[in-house]
Amino acid sequence: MERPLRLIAPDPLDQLARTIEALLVVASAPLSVAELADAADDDPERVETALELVAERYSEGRSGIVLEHVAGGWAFRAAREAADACARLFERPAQRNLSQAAMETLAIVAYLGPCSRPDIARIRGVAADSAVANLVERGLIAESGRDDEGGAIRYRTTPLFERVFGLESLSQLPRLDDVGPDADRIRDRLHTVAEKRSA
Amino acid sequence: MERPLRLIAPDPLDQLARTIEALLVVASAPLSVAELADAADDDPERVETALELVAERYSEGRSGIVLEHVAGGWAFRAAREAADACARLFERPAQRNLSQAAMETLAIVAYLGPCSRPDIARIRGVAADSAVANLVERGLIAESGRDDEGGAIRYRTTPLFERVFGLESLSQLPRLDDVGPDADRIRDRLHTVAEKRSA
Amino acid sequence: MIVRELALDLDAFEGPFDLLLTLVLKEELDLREVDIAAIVLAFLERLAERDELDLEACGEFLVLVSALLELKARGLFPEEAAELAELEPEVAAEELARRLAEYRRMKEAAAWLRERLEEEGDRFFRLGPAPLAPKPEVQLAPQQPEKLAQVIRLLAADPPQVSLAHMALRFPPVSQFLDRFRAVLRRRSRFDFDAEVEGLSRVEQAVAFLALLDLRRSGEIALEQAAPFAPIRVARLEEIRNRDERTPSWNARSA
Repeated sequence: MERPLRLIAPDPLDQLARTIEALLVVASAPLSVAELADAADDDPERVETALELVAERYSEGRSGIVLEHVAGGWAFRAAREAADACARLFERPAQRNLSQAAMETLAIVAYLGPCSRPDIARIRGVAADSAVANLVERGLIAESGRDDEGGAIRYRTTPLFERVFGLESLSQLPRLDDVGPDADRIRDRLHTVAEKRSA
Repeated sequence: MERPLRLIAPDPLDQLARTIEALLVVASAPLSVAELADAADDDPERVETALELVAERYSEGRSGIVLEHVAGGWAFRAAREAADACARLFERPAQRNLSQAAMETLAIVAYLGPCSRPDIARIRGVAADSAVANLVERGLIAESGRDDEGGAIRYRTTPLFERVFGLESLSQLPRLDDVGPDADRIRDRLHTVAEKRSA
Repeated sequence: MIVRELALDLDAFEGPFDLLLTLVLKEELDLREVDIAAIVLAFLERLAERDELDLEACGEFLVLVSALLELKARGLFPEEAAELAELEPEVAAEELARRLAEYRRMKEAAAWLRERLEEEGDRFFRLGPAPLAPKPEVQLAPQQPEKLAQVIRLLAADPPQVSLAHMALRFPPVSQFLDRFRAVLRRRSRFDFDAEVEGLSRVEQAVAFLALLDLRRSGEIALEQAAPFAPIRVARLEEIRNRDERTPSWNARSA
């Protein structure tokens, strides 16, 4: 059968394919055909056809980027030939140091016993939310009941903390007699300084 | 000096380029040449050459994925022509809606390097606490130790700041010395007045 | 409100506030010929057009205007014992010039950043891990417990006494004047603003005036001024509306 002569080119599918590439490289999760069509402001059928183009372009052996159809939709992944390189990229050597914010938060919780985020913020002079979340995620501190007064969640150090710092128990922490003889006095001292600093 | 005869062809650059593509498509942040070379287990010079190949392949107009040199490393982003489609699917990043106060605070931190909230307040003439908290939450600035003297927390800009603003590094910020000579002149003028006054 | 875009129409100058500052800095405009009161009026007019008191803009404006006033006062009255009297004149001059220039540079930097952000608005990239990337586990190297003690010692170290004596521009909080005026109004139904702030520094007077505007906006007071530059009379609004004792809700709001 003879195909009709086309004088006008159709909307170039290639441009739609490029738009899909752009969407997939920005996405944090796989994208469905419906999502791609909505974002590209185009027909789902045309998106399916363009996806075939993209899949061909981004396939094993042709590119380091490979288009993959997974449960939630479509996503880019690394080619299998680059598996070793990717493994090296993600197997990072052990981190040497904690950030200043994390270190201060950890020291406060270790020396003063269970503290809430407001307690820590009061001593540090700045909100402690992200430092606390970070330390919880690393397993160095954990929730330990609630404040008697405000009901805020309190945190204590974990056995992992003791292992990382080479301590058998918290009683082995270096003494701070120059700051205060016990946790309560140290806390008072830190509060006094924090107030002076913010004044 | 005569070069030794090579009987075995070197690893084709194209394969290294594919490995770089794979690394960049899974990376969470821009990767430096050193990081790419470590992961690909190859020479930094060869990585630089391969990056040129990748940059050519992933450039505006040719692909929906674009390679860019940003925040001290290399990263993929969406092509500009797909910005409308991206805007329909992804929320406008919070980093892009900044108040005037936040913008000035960001400028001070970017130009003056690590500085504390009192430093910022001194220059802006208003308290900087909420602007600083806001920028920290958006990940554009981060804590960077404490002041040697006052003990106030100091802040610096993050790699995300460079990425959002499309800067290869902070050295790309324009110089602000236009006002410099004028400042000297004002200073001289004020000195003259001061001398008259104390005479 | 963007203070530097404030449109000015003065005898000596017409254009945005920003340009005026530039010309003054470059000595292309003689500050002695600039009517600073007119700048303040222009600002207050713009402020009055809005429903809310823009404290951000007020702070910024105060910094700039008090710096201009300082410069002008020094030019006009080199003998005058200004509020910087207790400072070494060179120190004050140095500080003032440095701050003016620094603030101005940072405004420019902020403007550049904003422009840049707009240009880069169509650059989209992924934040965070890729959908199908492996999740890396970061392990922490062994740490020295002594570091914990050091951190606490740093937090427990006395901060040095920060001297503000070198600061030419100091801003008392607006709330201080809100409290003060409310206290006066509890005793008297009317008072004279000029008499009340007499003896205060210019900056304090400016902040006191902001407090006055805030009280008017919240409907607590009425302001009267017979003519420009005539004394400002402040009257308790409740007093005008009804001569009875204040209601408890009024007390609560003014507390």
